[in-house]
Amino acid sequence: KGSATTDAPNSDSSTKPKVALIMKSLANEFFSTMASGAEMHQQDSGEYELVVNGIKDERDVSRQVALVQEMVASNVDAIVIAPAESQALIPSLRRAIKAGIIVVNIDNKLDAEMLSKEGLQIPFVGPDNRAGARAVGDYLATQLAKSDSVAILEGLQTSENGRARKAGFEDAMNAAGVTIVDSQSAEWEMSKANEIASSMLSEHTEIKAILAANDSMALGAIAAARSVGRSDDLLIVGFDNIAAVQTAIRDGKVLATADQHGDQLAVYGIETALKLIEDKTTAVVDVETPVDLVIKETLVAKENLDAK
Amino acid sequence: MITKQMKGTVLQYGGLLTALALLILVFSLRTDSFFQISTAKLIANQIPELTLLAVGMTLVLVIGQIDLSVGSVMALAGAVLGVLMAKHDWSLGPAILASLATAATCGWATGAISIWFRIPSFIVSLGMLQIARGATRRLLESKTLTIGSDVAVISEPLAGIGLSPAFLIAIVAVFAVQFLISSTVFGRYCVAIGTNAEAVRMSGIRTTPYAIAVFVISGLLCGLAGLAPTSLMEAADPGMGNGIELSAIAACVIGGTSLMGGRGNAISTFLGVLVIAVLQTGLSRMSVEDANKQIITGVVIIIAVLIDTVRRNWEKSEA
Amino acid sequence: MITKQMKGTVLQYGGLLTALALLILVFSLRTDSFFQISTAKLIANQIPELTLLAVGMTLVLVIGQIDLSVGSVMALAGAVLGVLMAKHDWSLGPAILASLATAATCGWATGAISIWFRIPSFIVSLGMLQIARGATRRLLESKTLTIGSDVAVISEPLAGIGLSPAFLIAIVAVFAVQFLISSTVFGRYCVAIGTNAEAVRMSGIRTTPYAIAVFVISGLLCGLAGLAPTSLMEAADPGMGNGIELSAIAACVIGGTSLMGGRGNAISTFLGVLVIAVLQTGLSRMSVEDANKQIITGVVIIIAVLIDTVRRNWEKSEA
Amino acid sequence: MKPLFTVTDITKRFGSVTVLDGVSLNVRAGEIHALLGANGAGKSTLCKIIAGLLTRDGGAMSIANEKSNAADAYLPRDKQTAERAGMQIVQQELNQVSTLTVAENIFLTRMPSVLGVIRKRQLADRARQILDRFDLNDVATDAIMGTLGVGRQQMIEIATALDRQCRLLILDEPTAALGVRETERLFERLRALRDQGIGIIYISHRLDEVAELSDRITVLRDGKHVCTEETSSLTTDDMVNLMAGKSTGQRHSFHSYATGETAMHVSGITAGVVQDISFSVRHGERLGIAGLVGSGRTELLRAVFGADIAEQGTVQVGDRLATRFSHPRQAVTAGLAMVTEDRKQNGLLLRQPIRFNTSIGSLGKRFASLGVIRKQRERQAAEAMARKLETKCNNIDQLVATLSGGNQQKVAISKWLVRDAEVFLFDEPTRGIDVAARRQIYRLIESLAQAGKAIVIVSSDLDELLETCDRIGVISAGKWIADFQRGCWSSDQIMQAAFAGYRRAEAIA
Ligand SMILES: Nc1ncnc2c1ncn2[C@@H]1O[C@H](COP(=O)(O)OP(=O)(O)OP(=O)(O)O)[C@@H](O)[C@H]1O
Ligand SMILES: Nc1ncnc2c1ncn2[C@@H]1O[C@H](COP(=O)(O)OP(=O)(O)OP(=O)(O)O)[C@@H](O)[C@H]1O
Ligand SMILES: O[C@@H]1[C@H](O)[C@H](O)CO[C@H]1O
Ligand SMILES: [Mg+2]
Ligand SMILES: [Mg+2]
Repeated sequence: KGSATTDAPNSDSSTKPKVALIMKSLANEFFSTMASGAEMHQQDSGEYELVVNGIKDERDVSRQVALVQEMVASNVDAIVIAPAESQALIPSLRRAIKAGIIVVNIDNKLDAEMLSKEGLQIPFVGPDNRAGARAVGDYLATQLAKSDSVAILEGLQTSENGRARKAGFEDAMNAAGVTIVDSQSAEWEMSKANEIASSMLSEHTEIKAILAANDSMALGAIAAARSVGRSDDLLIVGFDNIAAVQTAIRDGKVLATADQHGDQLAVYGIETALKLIEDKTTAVVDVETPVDLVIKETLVAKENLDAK
Repeated sequence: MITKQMKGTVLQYGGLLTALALLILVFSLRTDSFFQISTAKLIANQIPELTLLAVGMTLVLVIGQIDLSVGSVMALAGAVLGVLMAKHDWSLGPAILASLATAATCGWATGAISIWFRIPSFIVSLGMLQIARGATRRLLESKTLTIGSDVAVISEPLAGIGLSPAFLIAIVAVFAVQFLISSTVFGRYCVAIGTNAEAVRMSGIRTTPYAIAVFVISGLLCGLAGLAPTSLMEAADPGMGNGIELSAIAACVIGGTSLMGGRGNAISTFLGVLVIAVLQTGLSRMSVEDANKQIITGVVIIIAVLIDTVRRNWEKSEA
Repeated sequence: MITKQMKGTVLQYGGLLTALALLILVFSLRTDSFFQISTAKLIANQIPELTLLAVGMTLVLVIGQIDLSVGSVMALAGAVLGVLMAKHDWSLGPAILASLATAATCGWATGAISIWFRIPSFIVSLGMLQIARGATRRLLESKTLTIGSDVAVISEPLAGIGLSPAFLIAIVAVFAVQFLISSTVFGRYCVAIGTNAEAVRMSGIRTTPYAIAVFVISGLLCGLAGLAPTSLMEAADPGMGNGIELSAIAACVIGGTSLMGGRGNAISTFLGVLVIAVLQTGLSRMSVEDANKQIITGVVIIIAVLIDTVRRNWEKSEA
Repeated sequence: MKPLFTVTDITKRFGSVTVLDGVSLNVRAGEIHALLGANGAGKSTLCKIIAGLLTRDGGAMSIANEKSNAADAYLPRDKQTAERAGMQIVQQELNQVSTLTVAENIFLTRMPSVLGVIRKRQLADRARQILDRFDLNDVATDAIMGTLGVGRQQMIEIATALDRQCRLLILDEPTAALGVRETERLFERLRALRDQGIGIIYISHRLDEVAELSDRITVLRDGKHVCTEETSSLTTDDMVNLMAGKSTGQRHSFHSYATGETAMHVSGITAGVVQDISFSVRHGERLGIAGLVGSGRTELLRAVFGADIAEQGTVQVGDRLATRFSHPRQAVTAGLAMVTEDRKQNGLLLRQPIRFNTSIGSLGKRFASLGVIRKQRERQAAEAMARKLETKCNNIDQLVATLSGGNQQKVAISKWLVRDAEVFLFDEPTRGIDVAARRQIYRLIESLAQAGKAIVIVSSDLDELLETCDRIGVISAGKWIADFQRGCWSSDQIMQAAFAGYRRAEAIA
């Protein structure tokens, strides 16, 4: 198993371009999906070699910086990275580019202002998190009345997409005239989310819905709802469309989530990188990948489609 | 006689109880919803895993060792439960047995390697932390695995008392381990080994089997601990229990267990767990800003132990 | 005489060096790019922070204490540096001094509280871990703060040798602390305090100032450690060094430092850091699935210490 | 003659227990002043107060002013201020740092250094001088303290203290772990110091020593001052009676209980310095083993007991198979018991109560059903044992660490009395035990012998062996040199034998 092409005694291994995929938080299902998507793609195409790396904990930014350096030292042709932090990775990426390596940014967008200040052009391949969250929030709003109360479970406060999703949720709730009575970070984690959501629901009994910035936390919120006896009427939305939440949506425990096509995200990034390797003159442009609202109906429709 | 014993108990647990009471008081004043039965029940249903881990850790610390792998072993137990039930259609009972066996085996391995080869258990259990976490992720393919409501019964509050079986198991474990430590030959040997293993050996007692058994018990308790969140989430989570080992050790130390071995009390550890849990719940009720939550947590933990230390010294000068 | 000393050195560090050599061998065979000078330079520029923290931790462990706050104190130092430079336009020199002072103060506070009030340093430093992390996040408003290339010089490899000032500082710290432990009155007192604080007190030496000084030194080293990643990223990161305390302690224990106090060697600790760093670097070069990487990491750490233990026992039976 | 140092009405309490109750004492310059008292009488406590290691609860102390006739009030804040005033103490319990070298231990408080950096050469040289002055030629200055035997460590500790400038020197049972040769050497030094005008407080339970060495004697009983007399005016029997407050009766006349049946046969044990030692001990027999410090007696017992695995040799207990024990457990199962020499290191659980220590060896056997401890029985047995050995304690829940040295030793012995065995190995059984208690222990050993137990006693106190044993074996430099039956021995012969191995070694070298 795995993508161990580097181990293969394959003679033409030196001619194939070598791509490094660097992700954050491998503990998160989102990224393992992303990794297996990329590995599948590599096996199908066979045109390039792939090294997959990630950090154990999203907070460990310097470990990710170290990974970039390691990839530079092992002479990869391209780095496709989901940065754990939108600014702190830039200096090391700058060094990678100076060493002639193609860099593509996925998932979490690098700080545009800083990039332009540094005179760097790094293509971003990824979704608009704020828009995605807004779509989820808007759908939730259709089930709420004006002046209803909701709470947000934020992602890690240091992550850019976490902040973007919170902003997207807020946009939607404000537009619908719904009050956000509480908003705390559960650091993307399930059990932390359970703990915090339980407290929120006890302190603010009027809460009608919980908006979680990712699906792990949405699962935590389900458990919290059960603990305080609100399984039946609490609305929960998430983000990521992981398998467990798909089940939960079918069971009616979660109302909606956003699919940012994690399995394809890295693939888009790799394709962009391969294009740039082949032809260095290709224009560097951002690629916005789709974010789709997922609700019960979407899943049922997809099932029917798959069945055919 | 009874009153003397009661006085002893109050004295023994007085510092921690005071700290706990202060915390509850502050949170009750600062929030609307804290001082309610429902809060107590909520906390009761959130702490089984930490309680079970910390109680096992108490035993491990008593013999002068440490086990950093508890969080990942607990996750591994949850993963085994999940995979067997969700993918192989096992029923709850056998699946639980298998996951407990897995966890106990991990504990045994940690103990055996570190005791037989005299490698510090800090390192062996740190290795086991990685191994068990890696194994968990392989089993679950790094994904959250939904099990379904078959598993919910463990954490479903029982009608009438409003407490979950998981909580009751944890409480039983607290008292069982306390009984073990204070009243059985096994426990006495553990205390003795933690105090001066060489003296125990020279008394004609083999220390190795006892030390390894302690790790097995701790492993078993990790297994039990893994059931609670798995049941609560109705899913096996590859990231479960990440970093919880520090909280477990903290609960023990807050409860007065010595990291140097030879001293430990499961009931005090439980009070330590309560201090941590009340603090966390209270702070999220107040929806304090995250950074401030952290600062307050740090300060309160130090103060709680300070109160207990002052109490101890005061008691000593009394005696 | 010299050969005897050399033989002693080989024996003393033999186990770890063997483990290290084995690791390098395996990685060189399994990847194309590992066995190169560039890899060594890369590792050299990645390890300053862990080295500095682990070396400070060695001293703390030698006196029989522990400091879990090193990762957050290091982050706090980085944050102070960042805020002063980016928001208040301080220049590098004074900003460094301020951040070192902050870190040393944290170390002092941890030491003073735990020594004065006789609270286990495990708890006090766990509290400090939270406090310093919270303070860091407040300072940085939970966001990464870009400082700019003014700060890059610390981690920019020097022309000619290809090693960064940060690495050189770390190496100096290793030898300085080793010298401190083995050849100064201060260091011998630390060893003595860690072995038998009572005997030291009985011989009329006040242990408190030494113990607190050790925490201050460790704090200072955390401050230095914070400079390296801050400079590398040209930014202060609120999450910096999260969980690194376990790696730092692991490096010490791999290097044979006892958690019970009284024994520690900064050079061995450095070898421990190298084992960890080589393992990480090597594994990231290989396309092994991440879950497997974790399992391998766990197994290798245990084996490395096992080799060292075997070597030690062998040496003992030789003697 | 005006006193050098005066203690007036000193009182000390631990919690509610008063351990010193208005004790007064004075020491003259150039005097060896012996302090006598039963275990727990408060001797060590008094000395610790003088040395600044404990604070007193009441009373006053003063020391003669070197220039004038007046005496200055003396109120040490801590050890350092006490030292500055000229106090030096060798404590009863070893206070060494086991991980430091011998030289570092000797110079712990005054390491030769420049700007904090130790001058290692100078350190080694000076340590060498001090060691040589005490005939410790074979101890390397860079040896790690923890690897030396207790006797050596004690010698080093004494050498350290004697090397320092002082006006009042306190020695708390310095000879407990010393052999004859070392004791002689120490006495020479002490007399020399006395002649220089230094005042010396000397504590010992070996009354012959006290009679030989001291000028005056102060007796304490239960924390109270009993009397201070010229040594010449007291016999050792008087001393015992004063300490105990009652007549403890005469020395027992010796009666042998040895049978013809071999209880244990040790054959060809080689372990460390011990080379090919064989001996037997019969039921009811008390076999003493004499030898100089470091001759390998402790190593022999440890190898027999399986505490160290012998390189060669076997042990046969009763009619069991001859085996080489690889764990004390096997030895204990076979019917052996061993009271270890270093009670702090491997005899006691210091941080635990007396009760735990008494029962630890026999929990499963006597005090448990289904693995649950029957605390009532345990308590009764521990109390009975404390009463039997007259262990001075507040109650059996007192931590052993807070007992006086001699009483700790009683607890260490009681563990095995509760457990029972066929063969008892005693390594320095009465180290630090007072005369009365020592008599009790002799009686106890006698009753064990009477009950048919075989007994091996290692002791550096030759008189003790002469008084209690049927037979005495002598070890020198790891070899079994000779074997003397009661009646066929003289202490001179035994001493000759003890030196024999070293002479030959010297001759060869
Ligand atoms: N820290 C303490 N806490 C409680 N009791 C103590 C403590 N230290 C000493 N004691 C008690 O004080 C009494 C006197 O002890 P001390 O050590 O002075 O006796 P001693 O005369 O030196 O006896 P020995 O001959 O056995 O050495 C003993 O009963 C002892 O148990
Ligand atoms: N752990 C050890 N490591 C190295 N040498 C040791 C160790 N223990 C004892 N020795 C040495 O072995 C020799 C025999 O010591 P042993 O303790 O058996 O002698 P002993 O006759 O009982 O004298 P003592 O009164 O010192 O106990 C001594 O030279 C001692 O220094
Ligand atoms: O986009 C990803 C996922 O939503 C994940 O749940 C957390 O990290 C984010 O970066
Ligand atoms: Mg005494
Ligand atoms: Mg001996």
